[in-house]
Parts: sequence; C-alpha cells; structure tokens
Amino acid sequence: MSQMNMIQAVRSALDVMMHKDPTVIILGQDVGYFGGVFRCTDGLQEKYGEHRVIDAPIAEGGIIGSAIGIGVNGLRPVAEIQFADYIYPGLDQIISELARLRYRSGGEFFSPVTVRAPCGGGIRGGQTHSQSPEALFTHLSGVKTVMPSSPYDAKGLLISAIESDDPVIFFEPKRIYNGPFDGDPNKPAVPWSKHPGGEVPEDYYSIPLGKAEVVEEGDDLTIITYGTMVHVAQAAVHKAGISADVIDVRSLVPLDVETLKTSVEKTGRCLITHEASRFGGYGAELVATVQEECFWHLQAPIERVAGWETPYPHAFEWDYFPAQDRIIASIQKIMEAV
Amino acid sequence: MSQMNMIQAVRSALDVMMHKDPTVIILGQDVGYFGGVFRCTDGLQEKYGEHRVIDAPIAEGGIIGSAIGIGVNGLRPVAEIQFADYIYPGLDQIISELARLRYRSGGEFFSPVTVRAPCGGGIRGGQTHSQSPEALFTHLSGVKTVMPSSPYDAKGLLISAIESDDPVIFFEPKRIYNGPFDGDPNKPAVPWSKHPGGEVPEDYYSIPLGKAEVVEEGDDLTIITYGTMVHVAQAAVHKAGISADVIDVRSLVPLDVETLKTSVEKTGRCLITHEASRFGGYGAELVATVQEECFWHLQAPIERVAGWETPYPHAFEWDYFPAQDRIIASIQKIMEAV
Amino acid sequence: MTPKSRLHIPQPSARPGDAPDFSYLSLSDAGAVARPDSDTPASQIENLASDLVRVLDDDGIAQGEWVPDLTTDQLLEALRMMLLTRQFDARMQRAQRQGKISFYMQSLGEEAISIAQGMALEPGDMMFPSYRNQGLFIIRGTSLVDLMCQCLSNTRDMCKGRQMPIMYHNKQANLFSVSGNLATQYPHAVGWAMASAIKGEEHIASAWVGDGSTAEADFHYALTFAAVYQAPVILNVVNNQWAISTFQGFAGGERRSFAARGLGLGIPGVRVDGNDLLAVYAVTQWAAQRARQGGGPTLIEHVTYRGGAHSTSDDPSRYRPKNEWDAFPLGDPVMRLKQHLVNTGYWSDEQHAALEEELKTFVNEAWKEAVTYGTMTEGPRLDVRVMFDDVYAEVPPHLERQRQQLLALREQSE
Amino acid sequence: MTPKSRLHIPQPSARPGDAPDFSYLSLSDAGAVARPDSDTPASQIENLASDLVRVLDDDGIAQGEWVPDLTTDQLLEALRMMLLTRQFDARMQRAQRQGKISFYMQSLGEEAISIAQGMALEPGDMMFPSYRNQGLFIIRGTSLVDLMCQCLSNTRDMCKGRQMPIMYHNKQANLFSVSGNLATQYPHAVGWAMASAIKGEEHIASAWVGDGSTAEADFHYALTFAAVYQAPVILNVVNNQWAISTFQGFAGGERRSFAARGLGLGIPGVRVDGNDLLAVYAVTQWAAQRARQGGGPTLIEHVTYRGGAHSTSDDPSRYRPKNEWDAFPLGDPVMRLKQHLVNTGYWSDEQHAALEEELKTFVNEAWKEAVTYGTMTEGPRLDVRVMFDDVYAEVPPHLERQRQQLLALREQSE
Ligand SMILES: Cc1ncc(C[n+]2csc(CCOP(=O)(O)OP(=O)(O)O)c2C)c(N)n1
Ligand SMILES: Cc1ncc(C[n+]2csc(CCOP(=O)(O)OP(=O)(O)O)c2C)c(N)n1
Ligand SMILES: [Mg+2]
Ligand SMILES: [Mg+2]
Repeated sequence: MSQMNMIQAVRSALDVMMHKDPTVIILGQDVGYFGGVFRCTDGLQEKYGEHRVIDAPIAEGGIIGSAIGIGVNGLRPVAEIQFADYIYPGLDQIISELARLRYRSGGEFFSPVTVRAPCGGGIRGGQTHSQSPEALFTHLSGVKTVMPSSPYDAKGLLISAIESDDPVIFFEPKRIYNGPFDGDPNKPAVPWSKHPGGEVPEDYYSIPLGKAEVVEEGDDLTIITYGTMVHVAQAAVHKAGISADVIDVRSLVPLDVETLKTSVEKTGRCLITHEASRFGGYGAELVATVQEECFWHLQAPIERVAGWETPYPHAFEWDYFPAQDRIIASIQKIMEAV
Repeated sequence: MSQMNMIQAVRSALDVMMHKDPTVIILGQDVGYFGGVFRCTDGLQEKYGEHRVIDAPIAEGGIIGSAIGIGVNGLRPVAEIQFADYIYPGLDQIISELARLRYRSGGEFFSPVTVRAPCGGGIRGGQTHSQSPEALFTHLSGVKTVMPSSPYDAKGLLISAIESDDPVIFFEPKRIYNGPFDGDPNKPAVPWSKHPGGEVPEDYYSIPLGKAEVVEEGDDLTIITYGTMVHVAQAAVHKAGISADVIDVRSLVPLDVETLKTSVEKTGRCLITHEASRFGGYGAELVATVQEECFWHLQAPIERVAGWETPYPHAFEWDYFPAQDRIIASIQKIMEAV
Repeated sequence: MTPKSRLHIPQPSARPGDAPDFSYLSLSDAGAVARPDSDTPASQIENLASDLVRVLDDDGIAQGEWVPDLTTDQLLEALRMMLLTRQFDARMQRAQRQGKISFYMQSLGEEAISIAQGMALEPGDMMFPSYRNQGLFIIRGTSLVDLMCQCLSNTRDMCKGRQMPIMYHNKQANLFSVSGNLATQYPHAVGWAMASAIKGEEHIASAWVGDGSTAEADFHYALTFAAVYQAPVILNVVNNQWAISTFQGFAGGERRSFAARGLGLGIPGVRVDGNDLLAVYAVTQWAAQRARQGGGPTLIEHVTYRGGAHSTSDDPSRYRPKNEWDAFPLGDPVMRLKQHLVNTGYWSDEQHAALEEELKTFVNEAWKEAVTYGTMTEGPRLDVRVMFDDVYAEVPPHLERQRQQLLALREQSE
Repeated sequence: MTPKSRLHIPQPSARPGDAPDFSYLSLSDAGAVARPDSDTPASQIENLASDLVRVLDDDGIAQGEWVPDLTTDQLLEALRMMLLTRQFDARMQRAQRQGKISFYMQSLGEEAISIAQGMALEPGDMMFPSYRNQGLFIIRGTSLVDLMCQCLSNTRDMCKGRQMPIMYHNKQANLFSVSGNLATQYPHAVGWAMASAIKGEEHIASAWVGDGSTAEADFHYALTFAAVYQAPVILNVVNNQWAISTFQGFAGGERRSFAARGLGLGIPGVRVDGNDLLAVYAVTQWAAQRARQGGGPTLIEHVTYRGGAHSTSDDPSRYRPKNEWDAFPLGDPVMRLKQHLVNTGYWSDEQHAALEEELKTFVNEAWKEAVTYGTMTEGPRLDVRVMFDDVYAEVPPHLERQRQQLLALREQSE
C-alpha cells in the first residue's frame, strides 16, 4: 500500500500493465519523453522504451485510427487524448470503427483500445478545457465508458479497461487528480493522502467494469453520480444533514442497474448529479432507468443537478459548476415532497 | 397547394429560400450537377448556378468547416451530409466551433449554417446507412436539432432552419421520403399523396422551431415521438384501439416542454419511442423531462420503445426496428398499470 | 450580391451527350519510366509521382525496366482471377437486379489492381481493402460461396447478417473488414504496420481508397503517421476518375496527381497504369520491398476507370457520357493482359472464350450453392438471436435481457 | 515480442544538457532566392517550398529581389509594434505569475510574423489567427486594454467571461475569434475566402496554425477545399520548431518542409525566414496579390523559434536545451529589424532603449486601466446573468428559466 494521487495511480496502472503484458503500448501527444502534460506517463518511456511509449502527432483521429490498427495487429494500445475537449476529431474512428468493428465482422476482428482523457471543470479551463462529454459515448453500442472518483478506483478500473477486449473510453476527472474536491474552491486543497481512496496497492489488482459502488449509505435518499461529483455530493449530504446512499456509478456503460435499483427501492427518493450540461446528459439515462425500474417506489420526482445548458464559461466556473448549494436545494425539494 | 413527397418538399424549401434570399447557398457531395443522391437538390444548380449549389469534396469536416467560414462572411449555407451515418467526421467542427462560436465571441460572431442529413433505417442500409444519431446533437448547447415527419413540416421547418441565425441540424427520415410508413414493410408502399401531410403550399411559409405538434388527440395515453416513428406510433394506437395523444416533437432542441406537459397531465400515461438505440438516446431526455414535469400525474412508469442497443443490422432490420408490435406491447403494459 | 465571381468550380471534360475527352490525363509511353532501386531516397524519385509507370504497350508487348518477373503460368492465373472477379461481379449485379440481394458494387475495369497486388504481396501482409477490392478476396482464396453468402446476409454470412453486401472480411487470409465509411481503413493500415515494426516483424500492410476518398481526414492522418514513424505500409489510391457523380477534380486532382499527395511529407509517390497488370505488380513489389527494407511508406496511384455505375443505386448516364469507358486511353485490363498473352503465343481467343464459359459455370454453381443458405426472400434465415452477439466480447446482461424480450415478442406473435 | 524494431521515432537534435544543434535547418542566403511573378504557375516555383526567402542578411542589410517597398517610417512603426507585442507579452506573463490571470501564452520570438503580415494585408482582408498571433490584434489597432480585459475575464471582456485568456477576437478589425481547438480556423478561412469569391469581392482570407497543428484533419480539409475551389486565401504555418514537448519532426517535418505540404494539390508553398520582417512582408504581399488576381491559395511556412515556454503551464527545460533560442540561426526578429534600422542610420541603441521604456510605460498604463474593470480576485465582476446569453441568437425559455434558477439561488445565499 502506498499513498497515491490519481495521477500516480493512473501511472501505476499503466506501469503494472506494461510490465505484466508486453503487448501494452501507449500512444499520445507529449506522453513520451515529456511524460504527459498531466504527468500520467512520467518515467514510462525511460522504463519501457520509445517503441512502447510513443509521442504522437497532434491528430486525435490519427491517434485513435492508428491505435485501432495497432490493436488489430495484436498489441494492446492505450491512447491518451490530452483533454476530453479534444476527443472530437477522433469521434468518427470511435463511433464508426472502434465501437462496431467486432459486430460488423461477425466477431472476427476487434481492437482492444483504451482511450484515456482528462475531463471536467474546476481548473479555470474555460469552454475548451472543462468539458464532460461522456454522454456522447454512453449512447454508443460497442464501447464501454468509465469514470473513476478516487486513485484506488482509477488504478483498478484502468487495469480492467486495458485488460478488456472491448474498447473502453476512460475519463479522468482532472479536478480531482491531486485531491478530492467538495465543490468549494475557496477551501484549502485537500490531498489524497487524507482520503481512504488515496490508499493504493502498488501491485496488480483490478476492479471489474460494470459495478457501481455505494460510497456512503443512508436511508432517506439515493444520490447517483460519478467522478468529481461523488465528493461534492457527499459533502452536500453531510451539510444537509440527511441520511443518503451515495452511489458512484464508475462504469457508465455497462451500467450496474441492480445497485441503483436496490438503493432507490429502499429510499424511494433519488437525485442525480453530474457536471455535464443537463439536457440529454448521462443523467437523463439515469433518470429514465430509475423511473423504469423503480417507479412504484418513488415518493418524489427524480431531480437532476447538472451543468447549465451553456458552454462551460471561464469567468463563471463556480456559477456553472453544480456545487453543494444546488444539490442541497434539490435535496430539500425531494425530501419535502409527499 | 401541391402534392409533394418529402424530397420535393425539401427541394421546394431550398428553392423558395434561394429565390428569396440571394445569400443562401448549398454545399455537399453530389448536390450540384447531379442533384443529390436522394435528388433533394435536383435542378437547383441549373436554376441558381454553380456558385450557389456547389459540389463538395468527400470530406464532411471540410464541408461543415468551410460552411462555417462561408456563414461568417455573410452567406447562409445549407450543407448536405449524404447520410447521417457520415456526419461524424464533421462532429468536431459542429461541437467545438459551430455550436459555440457565438457564445465564445461574446455574441459578435456567428454562422447560420443548416446541416441537412437523411437519417434512419428501413431501407436495407445496414449499420452504415440507417443510423439516427440525433442524441449526439441534442446534448449540445448552441445548436438546434430538428426532424420532420411529413412533407408539409419538412418544408416549413427547413425554411425556419435556413432563416435561423442559429445553427440547425436538420435530420430527414429517409424511410418516409416517398411516403408515410407505418412500420410494416410487407404492406404496399403508401405515397404522400394519400396523406394530408403531403399537401404542401408551393410558396413560402414557415413553421417555428421549438413547437411540437399533437398529430392525434386522445385521452388515455401520451405517445411522444418524431420522424418515421410518428406514423408507426399512430398505426399502433389505432391497432391497439386506444385513445391517445400522439405528439410529434419535431424540434428536438429547443424542446416544447409545455405541449408534452399539457398532454401527460391530461392522460397520466406516457410512452416514448424512437428508432435510435435506447440507452442514452433522446428518449432518455424525454423521460427525464416528463417525469420531472409531470411526476404527480403519472399513473404508470413511462415506457421507452427504441432500437436495441446494437448497431443497426442489415439482415435483422425489421427485428431491430421498433415496430407496432413492440409499441403495442408497451401500450398494454402502461395501460394495465394501476 | 454581384454576379461576379472567381470561385473555381472544377469541370469534367465531358458531360452526357459530349464526346469523351481524356486529354487531361498525362500518359507516359510503356517502358519509358526508369525503375530506381527500391531504396532510392524519396527526394530523388519525385518524377514517379507525375510520370506513369507502364509495362504493356498498345500492342500488348511488355517494355522497359519495370517488366516484372512473372511466369506465363502466373500470368495465366492472373487472367483467370481477373475474369473470375468480373464474372462474379456480373452475377452479383444480376442478383441485385433480381431482388435477391439489396445492393451491389462492381469493380468492372479495375480488376488488374486487386489481382496484381494480391499476387505481389506476401500472405502474411495485411490488407485493408475498400469496397471495390473484391479481387483481393478472390485472389487470396476466399470462396465465392462465402462472398455470396455475405451479400445474401444469409445463414452462412461471415458478417452474421450485420452488413450490407460487399462488406467482406477474411481473417485467415489477412483481409480486414471492409467499412461503409470511406477512408477509415487508412489509419488502421498504418497502425497495423506500426505494430509490425514495433514487434520487429517482416509483414507490411496495404490499404486502398478511391480518388474521392482522399479528401477525408483519415487520408491525411494516415499519411502523416506513416511519414512520422516510417511505417511499412503501401497506401493505394485507386483513381477511377469518378467518386459518385463528381470527377476526380473535386478531390483536388486537377493540378497534380494523387501520387504526389505525400511528397510534402517525404512519402514517395508512384503513378501507375492501373489497367496494366504487369505494371501494377511491378510497382507493388517495388514498394513492398522498400517497406520491408525499412524504407517506409509508398503512395501508389492507380490510374484506371470505373467501368460501371458507382453502385446498383447509381445511374451514371445522368452525369457522364455513356461511352466514356470505351474512350479511356488505358483500355480494359482484362483485354490488355489477354492481348499480351495472345501475342506471346500462350493464349488464344478460343481459350479465352472457353475460360469465360468455364468461370461463368463455376460462378453459377457457387451461386446455386450460396442460395441454399438462404436469400432475402426465401430459404433458411439467420437466427435473430445473433443480433445481440459481438457488440461486446461477452454479451452483457442488458443485451441478454433485450434478446429475451425480442424472443418473447416473437413467440407471442406466433 | 522480439526487441527488434524498425519503428522510426523522430529525435530532436538536442535534449536538455545537449548543445543546441540547428544543422537540420536548411537555410538560403539572404537575397539568394529569386522572386517569381505572383502569377507564375505553381509547378514552376516548387523551389520556393524548399529554399528560404530571406531579405535581411547577417549584417542587417536588405538583399535581393524580395526587398519590399517599405518606407523607413513603416519600418519604424513595425519595430514599434513588435516591441509593443513583446512588452505586452511580458506584462501579461507577469500578471499570470502574480495570479491576476489564469493562463497566458507569449509570442516571444515570433513577433515579426504577425506584424509583417498585419501590415501586408488590407483592412478588408479577414484574419483567422491562432493563439500565438497577438501581434495581429495589436497591429490592427485593438486597444491593449481590450486585450487585457479579455485575459482578465472582467467586466469589459469582449468574450463576456467565456473564454480563457488570449482567445481574443475583433469583429470591426476583421479578426476572427481565436479557438482553443487547434487548426479549426483553417477551413473557416477557406470558407470565408470561398464566400468572398462567390460574392465577387476583392477581400482575401488568411489563417495561421503552428507546425504541430498541421497534423490535424482541418489542415487537410482546408488545403483540399482551397485547392479545389482556388480560394483566395493565405494559409500560414508558423514553424517555431516545437509543439508542446514534441519538435516539428512529430508533425512530419523531418523530410520535407511544411511549405511543401500543398504541392501535391498544386498549392504553391513559400518557405520564409519568419524572423525577418521584410521577408515575411514581401512574401505575404506576393501571396495576397496572387490570391487577389484569382491565383488561388498559397501556403507560407514561417521558419521561426518559440522563444518562451509553450504556455504558462509549460516548463520547456524538461525537454529542450535552455539556451536553444540563443543558438537559433535566424536570431531574434526584433534585434534583426533593429540592426537593419541602425545600419541604415535611422535608429540607434539609445532610441531603442527609449522606445522600450516608452512602451513599457504605455503597457503598464493600459494594465492599470484594465484592472479597474476587475481581476480574478478583486474589483468589479461580470454580471453572472450574461452566462446564459449568446448560446443562441435569442435566449430560449429553458435558458431563461435556468438563469432565474441561478439568480434565486444566489439571492437565497445572500
Ligand atoms: C464518410 C463517407 N462519406 C460519404 C460516403 C458516401 N459515398 C460512398 S462511395 C462515395 C464515393 C467514393 O468515391 P471514390 O473514393 O472515388 O471511390 P470509388 O467509388 O470511385 O471506388 C461516397 C461519397 C461514405 N460512404 N462515407
Ligand atoms: C485539437 C487539439 N488537440 C490538442 C490540443 C492541446 N494543445 C494545445 S497547443 C498544442 C501544441 C501546438 O503546437 P503548434 O501547432 O506547433 O503551435 P505552437 O504552440 O508551437 O504555436 C497542443 C497539443 C488542442 N488545443 N487542440
Ligand atoms: Mg473513384
Ligand atoms: Mg509550434
């Protein structure tokens, strides 16, 4: 066991897998000699060589497209997209090729690409370094989509992603790279060493994809969330002084419906929160799933707390961010309903 | 008034607008001399010249990207993407540029691009000529998304789209280009001349974006849908012998929440159906919106009937398609709930 | 708005009703272009991107330094394979017209490219075909029945009913799955070649796109990555003069050849007579050798002509002269190889006619067998259960649930 | 896996600790490259994509056919504008270090490009800058206070608080909105130029990207569309040798120049000494004239060096020698123009020092004014209501509802 922040945990996952499986290679902008703009691959090129940790041209579509070919030829590529905001030039290769290759070839071809991308706001990144585009991926058949909320989960889930023969889009909420964040930017930063999620085994371990985690248990309400918002939601629950299940979805696709169902059937009330803007966000699917599965148990409308339906603005970062106050307001609304 | 099929109605909208506004130009693959693979621009190049109806290279990102620049320079481009399945190489320009240009420039720059794309299945197109990717667009802030279900609506909505200073993604359900389709491929094709929606004025008229239409009124149930499924849903309602509001959303963004609300408050039961696969589809947002707005009126869980969560398969087109039998099964489930 | 405009709109040399005009095509004489060593630096062989490598002259005589080392038996086999491809196409075209399959795309007039390249590459080399490379499948031994069953989406369909006709693959034969999306296979080929280089293997990759498809992003990505990493890959552009209704000028072909597209990245380009099986074979061998030696990528432009409609959904008489193919100065690849073999005394019109008959019968036999596995309208049908397989490596619970839902519905309605 | 590999990994000439080495740069002597007429066909001037157009020699003397028609006053103004850009950068860099702005990107060492091109183009020509073209904003008269207020996201921010620092625009001055996404502006410029040609107007467009960004799809789209429609556009690649940590070899610059990237489409390329204001001016004028005459696009590669870090988030000492800029053979653009003016007798060290002081004061005054409109930490703040404006032309009901929701929440918490 070590103390790791999320960057170190990601790096450790990559290191463990590169060591364990010589077919694992890394491809991305600035990932090689430099070790990545967020340092997630620091030291790996020195350790595994230039042919396994490969600096790439600034061409996201080329990175994903060539990674697919690399994967078809028996290697196991982990592609880094420098910011989730820059994944869009690679969307066609993800949607049209990566996601559907196995299906269209009758199961004969596949490419086990993992795409890592830092996502989310709260680092003064403005509209081009703050996005949470997970909903564009969760609608696709054929890729899995994952977002961890702690170093421990990041490592275990990333290892599963790399080992998976299915393509995985792995979003890393960059606001919590260095520590959990409760949504209040005015409070001093908390390091991961102060959080149990920062305890990370140095060796191999994996967390299966498709399993949510109940990070906090309670009776009155179910909060379903993922990424940075797990911590914000927990803080809001404590501040509101209510007893709630806080569920970290972790694996957005495939979704662990059972865990959600068990909880909402118990509490009868449900709040869903994410950073991405609300309309057509992943939260919409969560609402739809919960209302389909648990309708007869619901004692109040399911509420969504999410980014506003605007781009993520630089100056209004903390007005845009779905912070504790908005969650608490919705909690109150839900709890008042009779 | 004329009888028009949807292709003719689209062409008429383009013709009317090109005549009325000399800044309107058309750009797309095979749209010029040839008149488009679906013939939607037939005759327009001859009428308006090669500099206003422009054949484009096979580069969807280049078509959208250059259309943005054309729009910034005071023209009003209508870009055709040959199949919605091929819009993905243009996604980065839509998401990162077209949708956010006005916002990021403090309102000073904008580009009034309309992107037309035939979508949907039922024409034996397999997984690359059958897709309904609307959910990837409805999550974006800054673009509007429209899908008509009749020639009359197609013309009126397309004219509004072209006139709009906002970018509009305009999906045309190609299965109903030539006639309404009730979901049964074994029945003889019905032409638009047999349907009131095929009555189309030859001159200018417009249908405002952001307004849904109640295409059929009833008391027991609300069906919310759009595109081809409007006709399938209506047929299912008749076959099931129930009394239902069938709402054609038409404008997916902005969404006419009021019309949905009024109906569901009246009926207390709601079914949502679309061709796109279910998970994370536009229907998820419809469920979420309806349950938020009408929770206390709901007498049964909102049901979704949609494409399965697989790519659209060539041989199983009619197993994949959310046909009448699936809708009727869900209607029964909803109506039985007490 | 003023009517004044300087926007250049590319114009094809002839429209329906006009006399065909191929004067825009710059041609070299057979044998006229020198063959550099395959390790010559790119900067010294830029002429190859403008000249046209040709071996067979107008009389069918092989000329010059590019004459490949092919035995008569190999040439006869090549002719057979080209003819087989053509017969296959004709049969499938007919099947579509008869409503037995939903769609089809012929490679009429372009058969030499696939057959020559299939012969020139090693079995371990990986191919990333476009939809007009059925010849690659045939030359690599895919059974016609398998190809037909794919087009039929029937119980023996390799794609399990998921793809439109012609989207074949053949894993065993190292033929990648054909995509409906243009040019997407180009970066795959480069990535595959990169992996081969990483692993230190000798295998190279090869990919094909049409002239029109070069405008797509993936063309650029592939060239960039191939140049940066000097990937052992052959990137082919099949310039058949037309996309759907737009001629190659709309892909930027008016001023320079497609072979020249990589020069700015230091990728050598070779422009070859795509209707000359010997020339295509020679150029491919040269590029393959270059790649295997560590010389990196080569871009080959095959100058040819799309003899048929774009697809069964297309009607080319709307946008080009009906007789344009007849006027194409590089002729018909089958006739050219036939002429060569007849000239050299190893072949005759009678043998040719007999071979055509033999292959027609062979294809018809295959078709008869293929339809026993089902057609769109009759015979056995694929089990609908497979619709939910292969979305993921293992069927996840939600797809299993959907499968059961569908099955329950089907039972109910029976 | 065998350790054997032929995957080529581009290697920069020097890493931290190594002596800088620019021997890879091929240079021409000042005045050595002939100036063709601006209507010369692309095929006859391919040398311009490999040679390096230079005017100022090592002694600061203007040489050869490319010497532009610039008065001393214009040159002095250019020097002033370059210096102003540099002072502005220095001040904003400091502001970031002081925590007054969140981020900054300098154009240190690349000032000649924006200033020269800003002077060479007409006011009606539309510019599509990258994030390292602040000089264009300055030369086109954007007030420093406006630029600073953008970086401050304050009450006078032209972007209304929506963008990170340096994402300026200036509608009146025909400067397009800078994007955080690399290369996306390239097809916009081509489209804008197409529209100009459709309307029959004389205005041309110009766009800038970095060497690294040429790998993006939009670079390819833009070149293709520009070539097909012969759009009146100047496409600039600012090759400052580095992307973030990767040198220009990772964008395919190891074998051919970036200027050569369009040759395969028939787009002329000109490689110019980007640190030589006179050469950049002359080449831009040439390309602009060509475009206005209906000669279509030109690709200009500016050979320069990124004198500073990539951005305030970057630490270049991790990946390149600290003193690399000092060894750059094309020097510092400011010093080179200064030397030229001193040599010609119109300028002196004293005047230069005085100008620097004057501009420093000018910039400081601007900064003092700018902060009165608010900073990240103090002073007036933008009204949060504007967050919901400009998503659409008109605020739709759902955004109005969200605005009210937020305002209610804010009131509640007060
Ligand atoms: C991304 C994408 N855009 C558009 C299409 C529609 N389409 C199919 S084939 C074709 C023309 C391709 O022309 P070319 O590349 O020259 O190949 P050819 O058919 O001549 O072999 C087009 C536009 C597509 N399949 N994929
Ligand atoms: C689409 C996209 N991918 C990645 C990035 C991250 N990024 C910002 S600047 C940069 C390097 C650009 O290098 P170059 O084009 O040479 O321009 P320079 O900074 O040298 O002026 C990268 C990778 C981005 N902004 N956009
Ligand atoms: Mg073609
Ligand atoms: Mg650079």
